[in-house]
Amino acid sequence: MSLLKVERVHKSYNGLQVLKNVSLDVQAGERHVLIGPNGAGKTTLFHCMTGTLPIDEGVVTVNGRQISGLPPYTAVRVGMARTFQKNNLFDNLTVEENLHLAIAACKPYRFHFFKPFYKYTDLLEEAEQLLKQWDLWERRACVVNQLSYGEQRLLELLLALASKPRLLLLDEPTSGMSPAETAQTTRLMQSMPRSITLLVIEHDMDVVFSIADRITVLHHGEVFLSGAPEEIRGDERVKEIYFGGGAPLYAEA
Amino acid sequence: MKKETVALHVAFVAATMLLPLILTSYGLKLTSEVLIIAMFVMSLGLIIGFAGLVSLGHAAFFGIGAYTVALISEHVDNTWLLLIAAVVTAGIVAFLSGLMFIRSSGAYFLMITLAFGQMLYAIAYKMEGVTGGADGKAVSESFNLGFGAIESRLAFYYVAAAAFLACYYLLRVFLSSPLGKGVRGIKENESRMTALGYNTHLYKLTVYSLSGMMAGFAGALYAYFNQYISPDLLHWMFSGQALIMVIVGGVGTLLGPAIGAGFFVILQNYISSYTERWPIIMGLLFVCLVLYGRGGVIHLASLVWSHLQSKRRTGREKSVLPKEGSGFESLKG
Amino acid sequence: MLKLDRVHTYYGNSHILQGLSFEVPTGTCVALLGRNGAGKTTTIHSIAGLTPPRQGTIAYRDKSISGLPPHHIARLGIGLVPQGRRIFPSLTIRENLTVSARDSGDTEAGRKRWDLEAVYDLFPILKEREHNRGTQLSGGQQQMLAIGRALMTNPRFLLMDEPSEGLAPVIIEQVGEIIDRLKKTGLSILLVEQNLYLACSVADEVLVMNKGQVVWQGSPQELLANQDIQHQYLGV
Amino acid sequence: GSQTASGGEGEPVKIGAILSFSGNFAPLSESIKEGMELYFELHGNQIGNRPVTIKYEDDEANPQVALRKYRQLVDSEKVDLLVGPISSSVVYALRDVIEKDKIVLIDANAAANDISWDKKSDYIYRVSISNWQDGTPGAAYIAQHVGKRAYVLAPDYPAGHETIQAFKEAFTKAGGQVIKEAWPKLGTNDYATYLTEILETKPDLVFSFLSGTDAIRFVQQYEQFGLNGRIPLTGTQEFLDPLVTDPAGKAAEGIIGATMYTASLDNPTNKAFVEEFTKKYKETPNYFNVQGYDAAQVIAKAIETAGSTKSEELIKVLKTITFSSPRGELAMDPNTHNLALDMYVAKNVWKDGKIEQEIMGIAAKGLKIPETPPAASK
Amino acid sequence: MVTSSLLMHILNGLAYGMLLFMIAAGLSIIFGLMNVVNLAHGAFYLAGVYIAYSLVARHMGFWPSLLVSVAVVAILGVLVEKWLLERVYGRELEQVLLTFGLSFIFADLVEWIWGSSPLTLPVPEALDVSLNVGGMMFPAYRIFVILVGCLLAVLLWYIESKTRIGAIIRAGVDDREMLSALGININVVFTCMFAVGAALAGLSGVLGGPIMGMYVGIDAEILVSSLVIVVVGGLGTWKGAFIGAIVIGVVDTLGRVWFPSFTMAMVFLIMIAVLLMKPNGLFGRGAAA
Ligand SMILES: Nc1ncnc2c1ncn2[C@@H]1O[C@H](COP(=O)(O)OP(=O)(O)OP(=O)(O)O)[C@@H](O)[C@H]1O
Ligand SMILES: Nc1ncnc2c1ncn2[C@@H]1O[C@H](COP(=O)(O)OP(=O)(O)OP(=O)(O)O)[C@@H](O)[C@H]1O
Ligand SMILES: [Mg+2]
Ligand SMILES: [Mg+2]
Repeated sequence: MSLLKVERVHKSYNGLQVLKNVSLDVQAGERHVLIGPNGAGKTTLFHCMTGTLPIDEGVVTVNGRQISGLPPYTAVRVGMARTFQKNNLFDNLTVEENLHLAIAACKPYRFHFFKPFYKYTDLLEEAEQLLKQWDLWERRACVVNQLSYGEQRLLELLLALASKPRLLLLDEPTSGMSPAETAQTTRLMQSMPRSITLLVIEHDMDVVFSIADRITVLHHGEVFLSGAPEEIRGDERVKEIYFGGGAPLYAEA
Repeated sequence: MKKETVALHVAFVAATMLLPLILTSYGLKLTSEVLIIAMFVMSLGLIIGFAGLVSLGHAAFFGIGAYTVALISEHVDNTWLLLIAAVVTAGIVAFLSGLMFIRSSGAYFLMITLAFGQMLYAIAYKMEGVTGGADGKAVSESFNLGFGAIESRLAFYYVAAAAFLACYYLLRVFLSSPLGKGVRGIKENESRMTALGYNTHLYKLTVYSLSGMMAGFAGALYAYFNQYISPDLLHWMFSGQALIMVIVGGVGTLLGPAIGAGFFVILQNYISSYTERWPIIMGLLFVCLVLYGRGGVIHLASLVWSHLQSKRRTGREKSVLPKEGSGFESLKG
Repeated sequence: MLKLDRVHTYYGNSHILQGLSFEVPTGTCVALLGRNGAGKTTTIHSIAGLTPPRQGTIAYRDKSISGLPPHHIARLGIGLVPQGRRIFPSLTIRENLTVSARDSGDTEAGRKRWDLEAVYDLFPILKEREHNRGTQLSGGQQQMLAIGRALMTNPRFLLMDEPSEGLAPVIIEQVGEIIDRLKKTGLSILLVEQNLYLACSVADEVLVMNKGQVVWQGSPQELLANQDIQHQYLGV
Repeated sequence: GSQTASGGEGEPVKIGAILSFSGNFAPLSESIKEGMELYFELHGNQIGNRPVTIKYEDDEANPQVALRKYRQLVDSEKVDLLVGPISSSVVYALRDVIEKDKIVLIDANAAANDISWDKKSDYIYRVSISNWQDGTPGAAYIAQHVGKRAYVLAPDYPAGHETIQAFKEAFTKAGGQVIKEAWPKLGTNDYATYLTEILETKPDLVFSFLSGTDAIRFVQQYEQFGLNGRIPLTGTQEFLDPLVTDPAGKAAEGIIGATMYTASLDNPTNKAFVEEFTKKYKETPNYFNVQGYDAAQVIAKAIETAGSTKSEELIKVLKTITFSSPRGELAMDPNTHNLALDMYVAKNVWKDGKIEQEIMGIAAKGLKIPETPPAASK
Repeated sequence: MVTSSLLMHILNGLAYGMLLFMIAAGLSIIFGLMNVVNLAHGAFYLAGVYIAYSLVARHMGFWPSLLVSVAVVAILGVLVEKWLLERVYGRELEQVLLTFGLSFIFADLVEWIWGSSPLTLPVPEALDVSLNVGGMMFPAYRIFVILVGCLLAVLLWYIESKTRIGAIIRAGVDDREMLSALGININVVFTCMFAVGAALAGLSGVLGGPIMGMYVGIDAEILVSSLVIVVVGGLGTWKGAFIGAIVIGVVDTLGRVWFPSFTMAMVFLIMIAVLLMKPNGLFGRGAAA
């Protein structure tokens, strides 16, 4: 059953056509990776799926519910969560406060205004668990703008995980992470239960090939190719536009 | 809550309640006025410091509260009803204007709220038949919550003090609640809040309306207190003063704006009766506050505090500035 | 070309660089590796004058530059490709490139002069979109812009903080080639990278940092051969 | 005041002055202060045998601030009586508390009519002019000597409306006709629209009530647009006062109107006043100076006559007080608590590089504000 | 209405708009471009006109007085920027308090030195004539102000599009640190531009004085109308301030004729209407994504 369905989406930025007739099907439980040259429109597609940007034409449905045209926070209501390519954090809050906000977003009590935050113990516990799991527990009281870039990237990922989504959209989660953190993140993605569906944009081929069930290549705003990892790896045209033919910089996993 | 915190709160409330013991009759009156204005400034501090909505038209809601009492008291004399009417009217106007304006931000929000306030000012000024026009209107209704009319200064002081404390603790609870935290998150990074699944518009609208209601409440009390209202209560100059009080007290704190109100009103009152050159002195004070106190009395206090602390701890290097908003607020939860 | 001698840098009270010393010889590329939070960016910022070190000296062409204001340091010929791109959002792409453009003071033979045309040649997409705002580019395109912007100052020494971040593999290759080419024109480069393979393919020497100190130093081949170091400090 | 059991020999008389020292009204306030100080200085800073202290407070022309300052003066400083505000809204704001506290206020400027009518108080006495008295007296002369079809212009605020209303009534009665009214907002800085309109409507004359900077700008722009000399400009006494004519300069030449005071008035009190004033302040007195001077004079005289500073004693005296002002011999009208004023027709003339007022006749003698609002004006 | 008089009203509106533009030009640099909330704009205006007044009163002649006074205000601008503002870049609310305090100090100093009575700066003699425009008289001085307004527009356009200064300042507002790491002495650039903005305020004081008059209190009026214009036009573009001023000048002027009972709120009505339709002003750049 397809969880996320993108049908014939068009998007242009005042005149510049960025997405042309993009259709995409992501099955529940699938690990789907989106690759493509810089500027192919991957991030834009994410924006369109989550409602961050309105789409010109086309339909996006999650689990049969249309979410295109609705405000972006509704995407979270249907179980979608995303990260940003460019860090988009609460720079002046601490790591912990960042997480609290993210976790509370999906709690029924997010509108309550009569009980102090710290009395919602479930929330505090969830945050603690996540922080410990990701080695950020010691940094919990650190204000975000004092974190190193890589640490911020990690937090970016945690904010998306915090809402316990069914469908997780990750925009270059490992960029800016050191190999160690990259490996950790990769392991996390591999070990996630299949109840969580992943759609990932990634330029690190090690990561791509170690998680992907299916890969879609976007080029000039169009779906260039979509298929199993082996198919993509072997494709000459993809090599030309994306992988590059020269020296094999990448050790293949 | 920690023990010391509880003690602090008890001391705070007790101090407010015992203040009349050391005040002269005039001091009592002035302090009551300061408390009412502090409530208003606190409501502005709420949207500025916690939601990032810098308004230059907040006096509109204060004025609406005051005018509601003044106008309706000609027909109704139940104080409860009048207060509720004032709060509700201010809240409704805040909600509706918020619906229109909240998508603007920064300087644009500042100016559109200024314009809105000025429109209301113009209305109050021009509709002489209803509002008394530029000459204002006397309010003859006395304050009566059902335990007899409150006429004495002392009694009214307690009304103002109780109202102030109630507002303060209400906001404290609000700010530490999930809703309040959400509002602060929006100030920090609205786009991320949206992506996390918050309906940021609704949050902003809620806090804006709440703030308008509180301003309206303060305005209603002010009408009782002063027994006279005039369009000046709606004018942007008053909004501007309130804005300055918020900054003077300390943006991003709850008590800061209230302290700013007291600081501003009392200081200006006394300096201006000693010298005609009071604007220079006030101006210099503001400049110094920015240069040495990060713009707020409360921030200044926290700087001094952390300085003292770090002196005690030897071997420590220069102290880091406290981050905005988490400054000295010993009453913080 | 550049020499750091027992450099200590702090953020407020936190001691980040703890006596860092290394050297970048003229015309070479030195790669700086390390885990997140190791202090790589802080090193770069200390050299560029953004977080001046509290102790130790940084010498550039045998003159101390520690304590100079950033713009002064930059004018000595040190260019910066910052981490996270830091494109100026309210400038167009063209303005982003030209805002700080200048000729290097000297005209050594063989040094390529970078101007708009040269940068546009390198990254044609920038020319296509030159009147768009900087932030209207995709992430990878912004990285290209950041590299172009640094080149436009015609530096003799280039600080690159994770230049390959967010770039597609083909472009990373291209960046590798660019670095090679820059080296050939006599430029020296301090390269911070997470991409071990890119770093090893272009660097003449590799430094591994941990907790504000250099913990390992050697040639790329040595590093690739040394699984221990890779594992211990890079987590590979 | 009523609260202090005052009256003791040698104990100072404390006067509280609520004026607007910051903002547009500052020059008026300074002028009133100058006048008061001159009077007390000339009288040994004493009333009877008691020294006088005056406490000045700045109300910023804001009624809310004024109330705060009022409380400070009355509760904390315990002043014996008050000298009153510049702005009408302030006098309205103070009126009820004054009634309650039973403290005397000598109104030295605020001109609102209603303070003599519905809002009349036993404790408030005006030594300046009311809007009605300002608008009325010139009308007859203008209708007879200047022209019948008038374009009137005044700022859109209560004083403007009250003054123009009074003028209109008197003017129509004298056979004139107002062909157009213009109500620019208070503080308009560009009158071009109205000047163009005047050129278009071609009235016989323009009658205007404007004060302070509005008046200066209007007069100057009137000249810049070439109207001066083409269409006669007339107005209230504001146009005939050095506060406006000095800065406006030659542009003010030729303006005609009725005024209660000019420095050239020929009476002994004025001669002495002008001499002393010029000696002390090195400039020609304006009518605000006279208001201040007279406020001081009325206070002194009332306290001396009553032999006390008790409000109840004072008001008995104040109701019918008479005194010789630089404006002539004046008497309080007990029915309105407002003076009966002699009004003069005057014209701005250019003399020795300066505008001076030339008196051309008497517009009204002993002009009192009516006891109740004239039928049309409410 | 007769067409000729409609034309006349529009001319009045244009002239008024250009006067407003002249007054707001300095703020459009300091606030619009440099993002400094400068509530002392009116104070610089005040300083300009009062200094010029004193010089003219000492028979210095209008034009030399103008130059001297503008220079003095520029120096004042440098001092304010170097000593005070430099420490609060990027912190708007502290700027508000700082410049508010400054405006208090300046205004009160002016009152202290020159007294509170309104004064006037005479129209320079050569321009003190009325021209006949279609049968109506129009002051030559206003035509001069229109020309100055146009010149200023050209100057701003030049700064914006022909020099790197505009770009440098915008970049400096975005990310000071980064810009200085690219070799630009951002402090000097900001100081200079602030001085230029202050000088323009002073200039508008001297040139606006003969029309607007001079008194303590006009600083607040100047400040508000300048803010309105810069915001209605949209922050950060000279075009915005220019068109914004003309729109406000013309609509306000015509409004006095057609809707006389709305004169009090006219400007604010325009502002609300514009900002509801275009939340970033007429020509404002959208919030940086
Ligand atoms: N706000 C914008 N306005 C105009 N054009 C834009 C905007 N954002 C992106 N673009 C353009 O749209 C195209 C697609 O951008 P997008 O960010 O989706 O690319 P991407 O596939 O995510 O690339 P990358 O791998 O470099 O992140 C690019 O050519 C980019 O320049
Ligand atoms: N502004 C700051 N204030 C306080 N501490 C900071 C600040 N910036 C960075 N740090 C701390 O300094 C340490 C080193 O950071 P730095 O940015 O140099 O790391 P890095 O090696 O570049 O890491 P990354 O690979 O993640 O970019 C980190 O622990 C970080 O938390
Ligand atoms: Mg992208
Ligand atoms: Mg880094």
